[in-house]
Amino acid sequence: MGELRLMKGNEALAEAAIRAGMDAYFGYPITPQSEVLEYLTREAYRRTECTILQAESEIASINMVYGAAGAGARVMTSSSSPGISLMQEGISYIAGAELPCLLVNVNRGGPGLGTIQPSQGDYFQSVKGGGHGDYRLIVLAPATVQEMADFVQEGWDLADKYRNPVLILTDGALGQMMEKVDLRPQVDRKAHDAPGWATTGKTGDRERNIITSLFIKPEEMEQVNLRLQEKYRLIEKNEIRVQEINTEDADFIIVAYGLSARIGRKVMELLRDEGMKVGLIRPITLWPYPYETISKAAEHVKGFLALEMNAGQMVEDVRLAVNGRCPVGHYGRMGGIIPSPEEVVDEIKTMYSKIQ
Amino acid sequence: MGELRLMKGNEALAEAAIRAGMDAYFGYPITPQSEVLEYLTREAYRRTECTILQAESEIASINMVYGAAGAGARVMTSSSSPGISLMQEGISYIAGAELPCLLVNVNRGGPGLGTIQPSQGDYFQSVKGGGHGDYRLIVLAPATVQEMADFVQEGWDLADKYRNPVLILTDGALGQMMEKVDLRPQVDRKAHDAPGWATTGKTGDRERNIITSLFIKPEEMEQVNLRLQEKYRLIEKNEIRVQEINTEDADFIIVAYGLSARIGRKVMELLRDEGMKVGLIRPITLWPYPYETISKAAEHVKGFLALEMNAGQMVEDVRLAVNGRCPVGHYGRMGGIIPSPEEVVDEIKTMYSKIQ
Amino acid sequence: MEHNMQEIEHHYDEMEIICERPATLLDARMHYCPGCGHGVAHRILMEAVEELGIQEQTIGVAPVGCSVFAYHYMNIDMQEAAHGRATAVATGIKRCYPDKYVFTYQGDGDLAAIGTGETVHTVNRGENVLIVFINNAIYGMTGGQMAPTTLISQKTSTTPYGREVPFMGNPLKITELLAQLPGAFYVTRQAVNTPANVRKAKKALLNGLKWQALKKGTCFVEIVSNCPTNWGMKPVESNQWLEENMLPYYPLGDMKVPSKEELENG
Amino acid sequence: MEHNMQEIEHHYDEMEIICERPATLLDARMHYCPGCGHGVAHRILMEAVEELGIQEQTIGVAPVGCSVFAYHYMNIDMQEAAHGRATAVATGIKRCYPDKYVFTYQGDGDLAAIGTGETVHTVNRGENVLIVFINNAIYGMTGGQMAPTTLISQKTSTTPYGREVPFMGNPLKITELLAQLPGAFYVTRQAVNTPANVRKAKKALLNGLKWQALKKGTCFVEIVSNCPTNWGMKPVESNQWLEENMLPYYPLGDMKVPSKEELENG
Amino acid sequence: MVEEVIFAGFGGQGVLSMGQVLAYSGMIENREVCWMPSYGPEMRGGTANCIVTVSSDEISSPIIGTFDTVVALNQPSLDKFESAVRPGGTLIYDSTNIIDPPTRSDIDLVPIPASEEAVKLKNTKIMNMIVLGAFIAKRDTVQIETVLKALKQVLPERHHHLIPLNEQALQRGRELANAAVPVA
Amino acid sequence: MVEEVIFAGFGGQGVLSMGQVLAYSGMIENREVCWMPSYGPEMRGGTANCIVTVSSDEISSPIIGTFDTVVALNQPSLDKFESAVRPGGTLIYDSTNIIDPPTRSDIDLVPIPASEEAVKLKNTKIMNMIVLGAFIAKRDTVQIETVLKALKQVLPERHHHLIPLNEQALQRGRELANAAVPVA
Amino acid sequence: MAKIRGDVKIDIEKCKGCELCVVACPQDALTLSNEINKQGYHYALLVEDVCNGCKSCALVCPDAVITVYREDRSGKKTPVAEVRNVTGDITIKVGAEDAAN
Amino acid sequence: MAKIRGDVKIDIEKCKGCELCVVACPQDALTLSNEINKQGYHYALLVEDVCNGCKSCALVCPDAVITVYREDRSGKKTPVAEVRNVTGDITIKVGAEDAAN
Ligand SMILES: Cc1ncc(C[n+]2csc(CCOP(=O)(O)OP(=O)(O)O)c2C)c(N)n1
Ligand SMILES: Cc1ncc(C[n+]2csc(CCOP(=O)(O)OP(=O)(O)O)c2C)c(N)n1
Ligand code: SF4
Ligand code: SF4
Ligand code: SF4
Ligand code: SF4
Ligand code: SF4
Ligand code: SF4
Ligand SMILES: [Mg+2]
Ligand SMILES: [Mg+2]
Repeated sequence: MGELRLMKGNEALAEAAIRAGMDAYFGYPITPQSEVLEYLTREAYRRTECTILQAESEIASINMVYGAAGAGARVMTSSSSPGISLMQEGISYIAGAELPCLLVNVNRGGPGLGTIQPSQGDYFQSVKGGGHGDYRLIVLAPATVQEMADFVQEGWDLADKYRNPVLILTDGALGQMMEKVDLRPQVDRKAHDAPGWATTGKTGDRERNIITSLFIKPEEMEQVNLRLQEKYRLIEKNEIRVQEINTEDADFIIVAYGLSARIGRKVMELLRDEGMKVGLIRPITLWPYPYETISKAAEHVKGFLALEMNAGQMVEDVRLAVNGRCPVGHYGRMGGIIPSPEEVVDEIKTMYSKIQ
Repeated sequence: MGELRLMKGNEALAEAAIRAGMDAYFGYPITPQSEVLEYLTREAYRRTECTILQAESEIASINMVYGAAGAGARVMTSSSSPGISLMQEGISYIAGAELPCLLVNVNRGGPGLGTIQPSQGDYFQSVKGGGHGDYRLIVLAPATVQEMADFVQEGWDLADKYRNPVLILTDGALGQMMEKVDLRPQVDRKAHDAPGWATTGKTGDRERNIITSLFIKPEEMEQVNLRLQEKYRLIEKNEIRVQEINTEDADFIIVAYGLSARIGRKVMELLRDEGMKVGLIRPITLWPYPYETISKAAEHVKGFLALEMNAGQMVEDVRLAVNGRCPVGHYGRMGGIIPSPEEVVDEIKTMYSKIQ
Repeated sequence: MEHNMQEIEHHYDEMEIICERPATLLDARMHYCPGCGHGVAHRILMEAVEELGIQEQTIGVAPVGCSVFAYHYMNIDMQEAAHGRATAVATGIKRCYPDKYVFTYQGDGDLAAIGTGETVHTVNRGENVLIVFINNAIYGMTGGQMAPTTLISQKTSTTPYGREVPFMGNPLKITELLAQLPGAFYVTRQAVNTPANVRKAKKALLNGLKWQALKKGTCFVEIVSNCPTNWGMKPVESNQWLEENMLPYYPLGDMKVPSKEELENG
Repeated sequence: MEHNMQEIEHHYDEMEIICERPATLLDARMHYCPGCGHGVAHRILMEAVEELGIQEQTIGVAPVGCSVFAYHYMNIDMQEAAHGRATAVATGIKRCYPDKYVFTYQGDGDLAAIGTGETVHTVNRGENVLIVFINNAIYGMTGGQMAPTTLISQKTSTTPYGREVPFMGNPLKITELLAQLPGAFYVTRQAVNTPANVRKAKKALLNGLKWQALKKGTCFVEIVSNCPTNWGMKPVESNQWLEENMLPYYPLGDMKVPSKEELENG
Repeated sequence: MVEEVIFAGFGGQGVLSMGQVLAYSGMIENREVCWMPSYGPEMRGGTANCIVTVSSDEISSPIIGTFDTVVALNQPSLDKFESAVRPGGTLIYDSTNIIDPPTRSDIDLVPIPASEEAVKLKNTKIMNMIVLGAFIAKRDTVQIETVLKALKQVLPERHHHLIPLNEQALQRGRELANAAVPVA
Repeated sequence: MVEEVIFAGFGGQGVLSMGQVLAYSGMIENREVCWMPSYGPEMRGGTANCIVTVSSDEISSPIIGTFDTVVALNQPSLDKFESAVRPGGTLIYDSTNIIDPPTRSDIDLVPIPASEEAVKLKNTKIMNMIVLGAFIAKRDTVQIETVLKALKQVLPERHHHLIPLNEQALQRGRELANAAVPVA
Repeated sequence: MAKIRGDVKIDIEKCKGCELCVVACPQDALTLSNEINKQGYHYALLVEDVCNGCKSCALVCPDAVITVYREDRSGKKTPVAEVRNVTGDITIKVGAEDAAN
Repeated sequence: MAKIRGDVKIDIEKCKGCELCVVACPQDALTLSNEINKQGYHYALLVEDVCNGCKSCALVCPDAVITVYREDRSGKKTPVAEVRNVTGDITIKVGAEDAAN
């Protein structure tokens, strides 16, 4: 085990990035994630001589990420909802050009300028594709400051393994709050060198490398799309991560991710105390989504509740997994409000009584 | 009836906008929809003195639309996939500020720069929300050049009725191809004047008007979100549009929209000729989605096939509607390729044989 | 000096008011930090609107920045623009209402970083709007990050060791750039740190607003301002720092003024 | 003149090649229209890379525009950037590989319209890259719409009655603006319409590339070019039109050149 | 009744407009019609084509892979689309600039020395109308009278003086088509 | 065991850091801890607060509406959060600048003349530590020794000379708390 | 007398105690109170009877809480202003009290 | 003889017949063929034996299809170039044929 600290989620993420041997970070300030850039400008260059650049905008940031990733660098950007929306074209390009990189969305309440308080309103954008075209991001949803740190290294490893952008979808509360975090040791930046496909200069011993997402001929473009889809099937096969608590004997299951999963866990405990057999499924990868896990559970439970800080987004994936075998409810708060365990308990009780 | 012409879809849409009394258009060129701006610069100002401005970018365009709509103008922008991705922040703002306006996406193949050929790869972005936060666009999917024209006026009417942005989701083929179109008569621009909430200058007789999507207090923001959700429920109740062909006696149904629906219809005819009871459901509004219609049909059919020019997007909504009652297949081509009726016929036959 | 704090008798009713809060500025507590220049800029802008008697024809566009809530204070129709897009929003409004008075009010991050493209092209098109540019050399709202206008070696939360030119470039004099564009009709740099400067700044805003009627191009008024909070200074100090550090790099004065003829054959 | 087309005898093997396609330019048919300046610009840029012997250290960034396929022709590592973002992409590459040679190749729509913000800030940061700016006063790839650089009263598919200043503003001289920025190290405007100009333009590209090694700021080479197809002219006419209409408004020459000292203490 | 045809050639040969004239004619005869051009940068390559469908029923896809008739105005188009003619279909081509003529025996080959004829008619621009005349002769998709009506609609006023010339071209094309013998 | 507390006051009164010291102390005592600040432009208003949870079990929500303890360092905070104290909970406040004292009778009211005391200790900056001392006395969430350890960790080196003073302040706060009598 | 007399009315509850008016006053007639207002700020007060109505304080006041008066020669009154601008009684005996300590 | 002799080799299949080389040639040695190449363009041809190897044509050629030669004084050969640059035989008897008509 490494080094125990009390840190903000945003700072833990930034510290973890330095330790994971990040080569470059490009970003633009926005509440509630500015601490990432602030922490990095304080700490990163002096420690590993990596590049930390405050870009003129999120659009510049994501395209700098494109350039650096295309040159084989271990690169990251972070922002919050409105800034992530601005990056959608760039993200689609990155996915199309199959560039490994790490994106972070510290989700705040929308739509529009909205509020800077925590939200999970960007689920659809993250997992169904907010940009144009058929592409997928690998989406990791931390629920603790510890995971804010851990998922950085894991995110980059996944990105490199599949040449695919990885998104850490978190929220303002997880970004701003301080918790214990156990930090991993520093990785040497030299440890990883640029992959063979990267544009590092065409040496005599190889053909030139090209980073592009343009395939003007439909036949070609379709081949590219098919290759991407194949890759996505492979990722769905290999990389689903999910946490199950008390699902074996459960006859009712709460499905929640990130901050909501913490509430969900509390709700589960409260209801278990009252003798109700409630379980929790926490998707850790939002894409690929743990349809299987939920589907299996649907065999023996009486109902599900999707608990989200939005108007009902992930609940569609739960329904797709359950596929009509039992009722799937949704409980959500919006606008930056975190549901209290008590209100969810009541919600489940009423739903439960209907099911009986 | 109006005036019969042979027109490109893009031009029919532009002509219809002029006739619908458009006050302003802001846009940026992109294949395959540049004809909209080109046609308007030729025709519009001289005929109705409306504003036609080529902006410096799609981001400028969508924010000009925001300003004009906020001032009560009947305004439109159009683009194609990458350009629409760039507009996601602006669209989220427009939805949050509840500004009525018309957006047009002449869908091309993605991800990234992709291809300029027709595609339906932006379905998720359009209906689930490509931007941040919980919001909805009313999405109209024309299948003919005639509808490219008709949906302009209808789109604006819906936008005004609900103070909500409306998106016409079409594709490169419908934009570029010429068909007969029956044009409606010219509407007088003076016919509609700015609504009371618009920022047209604070007269002594009223409080100042403010257009904003910012509600910093979570409690306030949640109220705004709840109001929006209420509105969305109302739209779902009132505005679903769907076309059903041969569904009564069908034991298998093709679900397809836009260009795919034309292929689907042909497929249906070919299969009917072979004595198979195949029907077609064509969602015209992609949001609100005709879950009900599909759900009803699920009562008596053996299976569904979602036919799309993408890797499988709308099929999720079909599954949500069918909710496990019978198998739902998907057939799609990507990268700008339009499926041929023949290949779909084969697909359905194999699927059909499995079902039996 | 030590004041012997004896009570003062007031005879307001025997006197006349010669200076008061303008009616165009709502009587609400502003959320700005103590001593923040935004408050002064708001007031003189609204005084200008009041004096020109154009409250009913004026539409303002608020930015994303500390002045995001300008519409809570200015008693006119207003729109809240996305970060950096205020001039595009203003273009949308003005093109539909060419005879109204439209202004944007933007910070340095909003106008000169993320909004650079919109700013340059709005001025290049010569949109007949007033752009009010509050340059406080920092991102105030988000907690004091580097702005394009942050001075060399100035410490901010994202330049903890000071702005280093090789990495972050030089402070951007966007106003000088914009003055080069034929679309610009009136371009000036002002400040609000002293009574005299406040008077001049207000005059500039008056011109910027009223000259819209001529439809001869964009009026651009930069106001060099402070951010006591993120500069980490008391308001009074901050104005001194502004005087000693900002003004030398951002000298006050007109960069482009309409000629007599231009103003006459309006 | 009337040529009496008698057959010419060639004795290539007795002669030496004094001018040929550079090895850095792949032997592929270019998709450009007949007489398009992009082809010349491609060739001299690749000649410069070859002559400097930096093919192995050079990374190019292609724009979205007719030159989107530059990477089909240039035999170096290349990235295809999103429309307008080439300089941001180049920044990303260069910041990770400060010792490589990085250039962008962009059209006027790409660099001066949608990419304005990235262009201005890349130069303001003084990124040590070469920006090659092909100004043909039009959007070539998308079929001839107005560009920021389209001339006054020039007809395009979106200015069917000619560019009107009151509505669309003046042609944007972005190169002049960028030359004002301290981050700019070398700024020049060239053309490729005559043999002499081609020679000069190539020299400029040579300098723009090799001066990156000094790490003293951005090199920016504008090349005034043609678009016979969308100008609706034969290639030869188009070069005449360029000479008579573009060059008066976009005069050729250096706008910012490094001093002897700057070049020496590299 | 349905006719699916592709017109292909170099840019500037007027392939797009001949397709439009056909589509417009079909419209006048109350058919369902659809005209779909190739678009985008491939045009930079100098080639252009359009697919026209004239039908008595609703038209499904505007873009198809095989055709009742292929009209090829240059060698590349001929090479590219010869194989796309449906068995029993028709391949009409400008024989003037063709080096390798088509070889299929299961389709009707119609060589038309259109460019040559156009020169004789002293206006190379109407080459496409000669070919269209041939098309009309071979495939009775629309009446030649309708095509003349359509021309009036499609041509901008300022070009109406060219209508007689176009008529002449259409007629000449028809004669050539009826006289045409495959070179194969 | 779980303690949920909110520290609220004006910016500059050190509410955020006193919360951090508590959280850090909890961590040293191997508790689960969570510190959540109010953030964003509302800070412009001049007020600041943070919620600290110290618990023996996993912590669910970092943001909650009612508290075991409310620590209010000014009138607005007192007005805003008095009602948020759970019945039987504790309300600690700086009585120096309070005009309208709290009125609830179902909770433990602990007025501490912290600002006044800080002046006496010749350093207004340590007012927050006096209050924290009171908190520790009233709610045995963490040991005062632990808090002193935590201080060493939280304070930057250059301020370590202030630790004795802070210790003094904590002790003083404890005394005051034990002596405190509600004004109500 | 010859000297022009002026006076100021300060909305102390909205005052944020930034002190800009204090330093701007050429007559050094203003200072910050020892007490704080509900917002927690030491507010500005007129403490010397030497105001000449030069407006400097009002011009630099970011919160627009200063109304400036001049001895009335025209006899014109504008009571509206007062109604709109003043909350609470602004003559407070801070100085005096202080002196008492 | 004194006059410097030059020559050009044109890759006619890649030539797009833009004619820029023709107008650029100070010796007026080039013209466009009457025939078209596979791309459909009338390609450039050297038709007067007056080339002095000034390179003007090659400099302005957008498709980089012109290789310029000079009478060899050094005796140096660079055959690689030819291999890389030439497709098909470029001496075609267009002129001659034409004359025949
Ligand atoms: C798209 C987007 N990016 C970033 C932000 C976060 N943000 C809000 S204000 C601001 C900059 C504020 O600085 P400035 O424009 O100088 O205004 P000031 O607060 O200094 O007056 C930023 C980066 C945002 N709201 N939206
Ligand atoms: C985001 C986005 N918007 C618009 C387009 C469409 N588009 C492609 S190239 C181009 C402009 C081309 O003009 P220019 O940059 O001048 O290059 P040129 O073709 O003239 O060399 C445009 C608008 C796009 N591909 N992506
Ligand atoms: S943060 Fe700075 S700019 Fe914002 S209100 Fe406070 S002082 Fe003013
Ligand atoms: S369209 Fe214009 S710019 Fe593009 S290749 Fe053709 S001539 Fe060149
Ligand atoms: S300037 Fe205004 S806010 Fe500041 S102290 Fe004076 S009166 Fe108060
Ligand atoms: S009006 Fe002038 S003299 Fe009177 S208080 Fe204000 S600044 Fe001082
Ligand atoms: S090298 Fe010079 S002389 Fe020879 S053909 Fe070319 S241009 Fe003419
Ligand atoms: S310049 Fe090149 S492409 Fe153009 S005609 Fe001459 S050889 Fe052919
Ligand atoms: Mg600022
Ligand atoms: Mg161009």
